[in-house]
Amino acid sequence: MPRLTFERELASLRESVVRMGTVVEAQIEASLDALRRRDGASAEKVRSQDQYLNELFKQIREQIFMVIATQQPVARDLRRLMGIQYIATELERMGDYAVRIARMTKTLVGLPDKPLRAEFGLMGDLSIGQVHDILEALIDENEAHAREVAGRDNEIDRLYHRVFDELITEMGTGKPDPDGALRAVTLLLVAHNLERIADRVTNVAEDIVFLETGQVVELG
Amino acid sequence: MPRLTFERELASLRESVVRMGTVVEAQIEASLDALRRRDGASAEKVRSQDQYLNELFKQIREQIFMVIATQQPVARDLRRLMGIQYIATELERMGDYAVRIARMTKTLVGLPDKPLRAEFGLMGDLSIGQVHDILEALIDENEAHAREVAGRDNEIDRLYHRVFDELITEMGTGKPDPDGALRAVTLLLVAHNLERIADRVTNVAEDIVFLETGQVVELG
Amino acid sequence: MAAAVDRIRRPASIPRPPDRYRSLIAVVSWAAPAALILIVGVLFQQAWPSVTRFGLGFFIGSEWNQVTDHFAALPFIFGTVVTSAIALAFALPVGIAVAVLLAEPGAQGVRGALGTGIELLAAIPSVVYGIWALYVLAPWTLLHIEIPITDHFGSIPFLGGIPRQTSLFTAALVLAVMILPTLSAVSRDVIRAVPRGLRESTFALGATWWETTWKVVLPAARAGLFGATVLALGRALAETVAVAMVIGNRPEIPSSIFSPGYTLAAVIANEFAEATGDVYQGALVELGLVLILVTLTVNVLALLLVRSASARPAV
Amino acid sequence: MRRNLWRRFGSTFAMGAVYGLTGLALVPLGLVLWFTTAKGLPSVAHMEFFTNAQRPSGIPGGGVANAIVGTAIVVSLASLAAIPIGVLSGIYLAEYGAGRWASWVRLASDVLVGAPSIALGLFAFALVVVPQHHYSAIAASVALSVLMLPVVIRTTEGAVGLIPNGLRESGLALGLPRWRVSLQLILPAAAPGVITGALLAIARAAGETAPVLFTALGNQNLVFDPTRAMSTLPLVVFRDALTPYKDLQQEAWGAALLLMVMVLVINLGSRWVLRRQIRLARQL
Amino acid sequence: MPGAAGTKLEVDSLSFFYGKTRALKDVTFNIPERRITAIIGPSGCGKTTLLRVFNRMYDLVPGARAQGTVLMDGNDIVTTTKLLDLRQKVGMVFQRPSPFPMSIRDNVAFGPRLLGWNKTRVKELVRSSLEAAALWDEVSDRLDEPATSLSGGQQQRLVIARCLAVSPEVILMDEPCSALDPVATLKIEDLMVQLARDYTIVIVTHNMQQAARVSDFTAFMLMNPEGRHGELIEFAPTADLFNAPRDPRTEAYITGRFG
Amino acid sequence: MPGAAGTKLEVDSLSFFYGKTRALKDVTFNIPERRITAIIGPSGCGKTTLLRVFNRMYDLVPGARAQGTVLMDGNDIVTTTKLLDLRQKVGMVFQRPSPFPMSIRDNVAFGPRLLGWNKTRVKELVRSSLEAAALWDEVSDRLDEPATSLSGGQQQRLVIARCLAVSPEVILMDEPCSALDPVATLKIEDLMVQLARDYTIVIVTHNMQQAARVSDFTAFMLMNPEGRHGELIEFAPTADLFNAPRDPRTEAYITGRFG
Ligand SMILES: Nc1ncnc2c1ncn2[C@@H]1O[C@H](COP(=O)(O)OP(=O)(O)OP(=O)(O)O)[C@@H](O)[C@H]1O
Ligand SMILES: Nc1ncnc2c1ncn2[C@@H]1O[C@H](COP(=O)(O)OP(=O)(O)OP(=O)(O)O)[C@@H](O)[C@H]1O
Ligand SMILES: [Mg+2]
Ligand SMILES: [Mg+2]
Ligand SMILES: O=P([O-])([O-])[O-]
Repeated sequence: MPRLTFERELASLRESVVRMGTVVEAQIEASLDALRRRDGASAEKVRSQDQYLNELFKQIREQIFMVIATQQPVARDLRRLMGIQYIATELERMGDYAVRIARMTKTLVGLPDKPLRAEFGLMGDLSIGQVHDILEALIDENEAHAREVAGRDNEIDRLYHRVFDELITEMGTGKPDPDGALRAVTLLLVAHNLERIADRVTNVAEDIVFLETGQVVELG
Repeated sequence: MPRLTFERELASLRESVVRMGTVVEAQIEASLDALRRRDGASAEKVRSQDQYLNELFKQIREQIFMVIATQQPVARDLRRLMGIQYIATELERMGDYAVRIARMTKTLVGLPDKPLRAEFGLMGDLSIGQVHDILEALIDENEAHAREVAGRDNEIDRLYHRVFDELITEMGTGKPDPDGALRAVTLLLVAHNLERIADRVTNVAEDIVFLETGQVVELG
Repeated sequence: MAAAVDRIRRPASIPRPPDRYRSLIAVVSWAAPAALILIVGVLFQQAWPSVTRFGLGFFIGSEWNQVTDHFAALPFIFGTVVTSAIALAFALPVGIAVAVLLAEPGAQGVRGALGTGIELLAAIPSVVYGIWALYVLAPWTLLHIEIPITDHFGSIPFLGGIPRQTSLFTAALVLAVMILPTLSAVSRDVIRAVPRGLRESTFALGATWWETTWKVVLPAARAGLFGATVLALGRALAETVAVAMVIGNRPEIPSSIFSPGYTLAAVIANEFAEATGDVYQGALVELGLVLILVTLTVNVLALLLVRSASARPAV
Repeated sequence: MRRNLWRRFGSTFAMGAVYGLTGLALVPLGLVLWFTTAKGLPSVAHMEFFTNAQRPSGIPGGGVANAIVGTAIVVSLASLAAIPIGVLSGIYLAEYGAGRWASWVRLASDVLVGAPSIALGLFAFALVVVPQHHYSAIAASVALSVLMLPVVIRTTEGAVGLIPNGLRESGLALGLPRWRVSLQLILPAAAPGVITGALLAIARAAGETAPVLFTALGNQNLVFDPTRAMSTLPLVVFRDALTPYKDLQQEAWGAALLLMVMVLVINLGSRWVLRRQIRLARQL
Repeated sequence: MPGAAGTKLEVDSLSFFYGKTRALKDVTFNIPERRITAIIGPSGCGKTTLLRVFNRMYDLVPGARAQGTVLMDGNDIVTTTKLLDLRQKVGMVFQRPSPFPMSIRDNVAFGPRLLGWNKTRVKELVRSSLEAAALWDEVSDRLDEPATSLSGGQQQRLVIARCLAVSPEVILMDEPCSALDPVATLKIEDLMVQLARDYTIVIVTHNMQQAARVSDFTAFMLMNPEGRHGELIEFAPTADLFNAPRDPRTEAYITGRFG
Repeated sequence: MPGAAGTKLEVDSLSFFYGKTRALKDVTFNIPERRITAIIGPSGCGKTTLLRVFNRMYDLVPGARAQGTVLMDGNDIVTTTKLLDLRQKVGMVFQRPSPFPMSIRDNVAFGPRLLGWNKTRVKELVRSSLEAAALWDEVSDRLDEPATSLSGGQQQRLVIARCLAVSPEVILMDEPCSALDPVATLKIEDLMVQLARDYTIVIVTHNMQQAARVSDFTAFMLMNPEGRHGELIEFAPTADLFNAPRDPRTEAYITGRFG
């Protein structure tokens, strides 16, 4: 059983980063759910939950720092550590998107109700699915799976552009209606953030490839 | 002259990260300039320049990785390395914002010309100034200066909210005009990205504090 | 391909420039073995008349008669062996005790002086021991040891008879003193060679000083201590003048250790200069030959023991 | 706890016994030093003791000048042969001492150290005295040089061996030839140890009786010619001590004191030199 | 992991003298129970000296003397006269593995036998100690072979087993890995981490990174350039000491920027 | 920094035997000029043996013999009979500093003097070598003190200066820091980095991290468990070897996961 301490620390770090991933997934889900249900309280909860995510991120950073300082890892060991740090950075950023979606939701709650476009549901499901699957790839250390997940980026991109065009058109042709404009812009930002989440997933996939093989790839 | 190799590597890393900072600053400036001058080619140049920034970022990451693997730094040395990595991550993100502003600019170039709001100039100057000053704080290893720069965040926030409200109002009250809507949304996104740049500066300031003192602070 | 063929053809031994310096000093170093062989050879040659004349009977008979030219070695062998054995019996416990003390780490101050003193014992020429033993030790021994013992334990074999100043016992005592430095110095080195960690870790387990010494240190040094003993025995067998001065010089097998006797070396020292005739001289040289062969054997044995003790893997 | 008490008591007791035995070992040293000094001083107090040759019993004014000179000549001659050969052999053992031949040399010199000195006398007698038909200082020197040889060899080997191998390899790694490294680098570094060895060998040779008994034989007169019979200090002690004459016995005590003092001075001196060598070697 | 733990050894104003030269001055800190405490510092700063106070090994050095107090469970180590008890409670492992010249079994049984424990108990102890030292699997079928037939790393673990056999509470280790190769070193380090569940471990090491790897707390010592005596510069949880040391001298030492 | 560099030593199918036992088998790699090449590997894998082929130091071991070629500037080291020239060109620094028992000045001047160089040149050399070895500032005012009065690290630098004085092209170092404390070690490491501007340096080290710190290229060796001979497992730029080694055995070794 070589390097007990290092393995212990690494295991705890992996656990933390997976926890981070799970929380991020839950946050995205919760924010979209709040959006669908127009539930300001839930949205607020997403915002406060983000603190926990930030905490976790800082902890991971610090723990990695400590492990490097005390365990002098090299090669694969170091890759695994740094890979975890890269991934944690991306997850933290994804968490920010969830918060922003939640913030948009709160803006929308203050506006008159209108049915949500179908694309949002689709985009939400797609991005949550991507986050979920990339976490699995991370847990299984499955490089091929990670590459596959990153490849699903296009579909979300397509949906985003459709939503964007439609919303702009809607705004441009509609009657003067400040609420409508705000609503459209807000929804546009929600879509924008969902698309960004997918971008981050691609980065995580790149990090997983690095962590497992040491290769620096471009999956974007 | 202790640890020649380490000092040499560290110096080269600092140089790289400062170069990154300078490029980011130039990118933001160039993108805003393109926006002001409605210059699609310049905007395109910002996009292509970003590749260089990404390269630089990857190089820094790799070099840090190598230095950790071969020099087993601890304490201050390790903080300086990791601090540089954290900062490089933020700079890379700032670079992304510049690219997005450039992309918006290209959208705007395709739309009828209209005078730009004064706030954009102000926000641009402010954020470029912040980026510039935080780089100086980094070069001088001046923690106090970094804290001061982070404090300037509010002004930009204020401007952003003003721009946001005004644009929404304009859209809501205007006549049906798809171009106008697209233009307003695009400008809104530009403002959004400028505000985000300032957020990143705050993070860099936090990283500088960490790098110099080892304290993890919250300047947001 | 060409390189591979080339490599196979290359001679197995690599050319090295000649080392003339080495050859020169190698030749010089033959001196010691040559001397040894020469000694044995020359003695053999000198002893030849006696060897051919008496054959193996030389070692069984006990007659030593210049008049009849009849010579046999048993009394001398007896005297040599008995004095050496008694000397060893006296010296052994003292020698080991000294060695244990000297080997204690941090042998500064008093212990350092003790060590120097013991080593000086070895430096004093044997003839000085001889004169001291003859005029100081022998009279005292007679009065305070030999007479009381014969008075009380006279009935025990080898302890009876009429005690004399010059006797096997006195010779053995001098020998004991003379071999003590060898014994303690070699033993000390052997004990010192016991790794410090062994001692310290025994203490660290909560063992007392004696437990450490007796159960770990001395057993660890066992082979070397045995070697030291044998080496000391070799010295005792070979000692000449000090013994010649106090043993009484009587060529017979005595019935008591308090009676005079003779040793191989002593008889040569005393009689060789006056020995006339090939056979008489030859017999004396043959005694020398016996002596040298015995001491050589003992020494080689001892060396092997001491050497293997110090060459043992560091424990 | 009671058990520990017993263990401690036993240990203290054993320690006491060990000290006691060691004290006992020093008794003979004290006695020899004391008696030799006490009995020898009266002789040494006269200047003639050092300037005159021996005289027969009953004639006053006898000294041991002849024996002092004889000892000096015999030992010098022996050193002349034994020290160079011994030093070179010692260097050989230390520097090339891995092979089988070297181990024979080593064994031979170890065995020679233990060879009975009387046998060396016999050897020199047969080798020198018999062909020449007369006793001589040279014959004694031959015996003594054989006696000194192993001492010089082994101390030289020890001293050179103390010099860390790194020194030798460093010299060679500079591109210096082997003989230069050996004679100009290693030997100077080992000099104190080598000198110690030579001194000890001299002291030992000077104190030996048996090898000179029927080689130098003894001579009452002061002679300087090494081809003639000579006396040495140990011979004086041996011969005079066994005479029944008080004045000769007194002379023997005096010679014994002289011999002892000389040997002890050399020994203590060489110990000092050796200590320096060890300290030096440790720094290397 | 560092954290709340009782104090096993309370070192208070400890000074140490070799004859007239002072080796330690005013060392004060607390060694926590069931944790690994590492003592690091440049050569000659008194690490070994400090360690040897804890089991009074310095008694073997003539003229050595300690001043101040070191309390173990409330009893002063510096002044106690119950050395045998103390050394039984405070085991020690040295730089070079030092198996006794006897069989593997006898090595481990040596201590318990001296203490007069009965045979069945000794037999059990041999097994349990070897198991605790992570050596049982490797030697169980050759307990009667001489201990010297083991490899360096195994010997060091044997020595640890031997020391466990007399049920110590504290184990002192003076550069226990410096004579071992990296593989054996890692095994010993892992063993230390395991042993720290039941024992208080104090380890002196030249190798900072080893201290960083295994210890929960680290004491950094330095030779005072004026007084020429060793001092304690900083004592802190290992992670803190290696991430952000409080004293600039500690920082200089651990980043290799001395002199 | 690694990068384009000429080859100084071309090792081709080198095998090595101590009598009948094989210590190295088929070692093939090129040592670049004016770079630091480190040889790492577990104890007994033949690092020292390999190093000693380069200046034929193995000639001192009876029965030792090499097979294959080692070309230095086109000349085969293995078969040359010009040993003195070779050793002058290929300097060596050993594990324990070995100052000659003479003054600091004489230590450095020893080689040049015996090689018969003239006085003024020797005098200049003493200074320039000591400067190159980063020792001049520390000893310039006490050149006539005995070399043994220097500290361990200074002694090691003196030895390096001594070796520079005979103008070598290659400097071999066999665990040059293993007898030194961390501070002295760092100084020597820095010195190596500086020397690599002018000299080809080959260093054997037990300490992987040292190899990682100072070297440009690293050779990893291992004992073949069947043949019981040393083999070269991987030779690569140091950064590559420590970031992403190609051979799993290298990875296992550098991450300490052996056995
Ligand atoms: N037996 C002794 N007699 C006199 N002084 C000693 C003795 N042992 C150690 N010293 C001195 O005490 C000081 C501290 O020594 P100590 O062995 O404790 O240092 P250390 O930190 O363990 O060094 P290292 O890392 O080299 O083992 C040193 O200056 C040393 O010279
Ligand atoms: N003089 C010798 N005679 C016989 N075998 C030897 C000799 N020197 C070394 N060997 C053997 O050759 C092999 C390689 O030894 P070498 O000293 O080169 O290893 P190393 O890698 O330098 O080890 P270390 O890290 O312990 O110094 C080992 O198995 C060793 O036992
Ligand atoms: Mg120590
Ligand atoms: Mg080696
Ligand atoms: O040492 P001896 O002269 O008695 O042989």
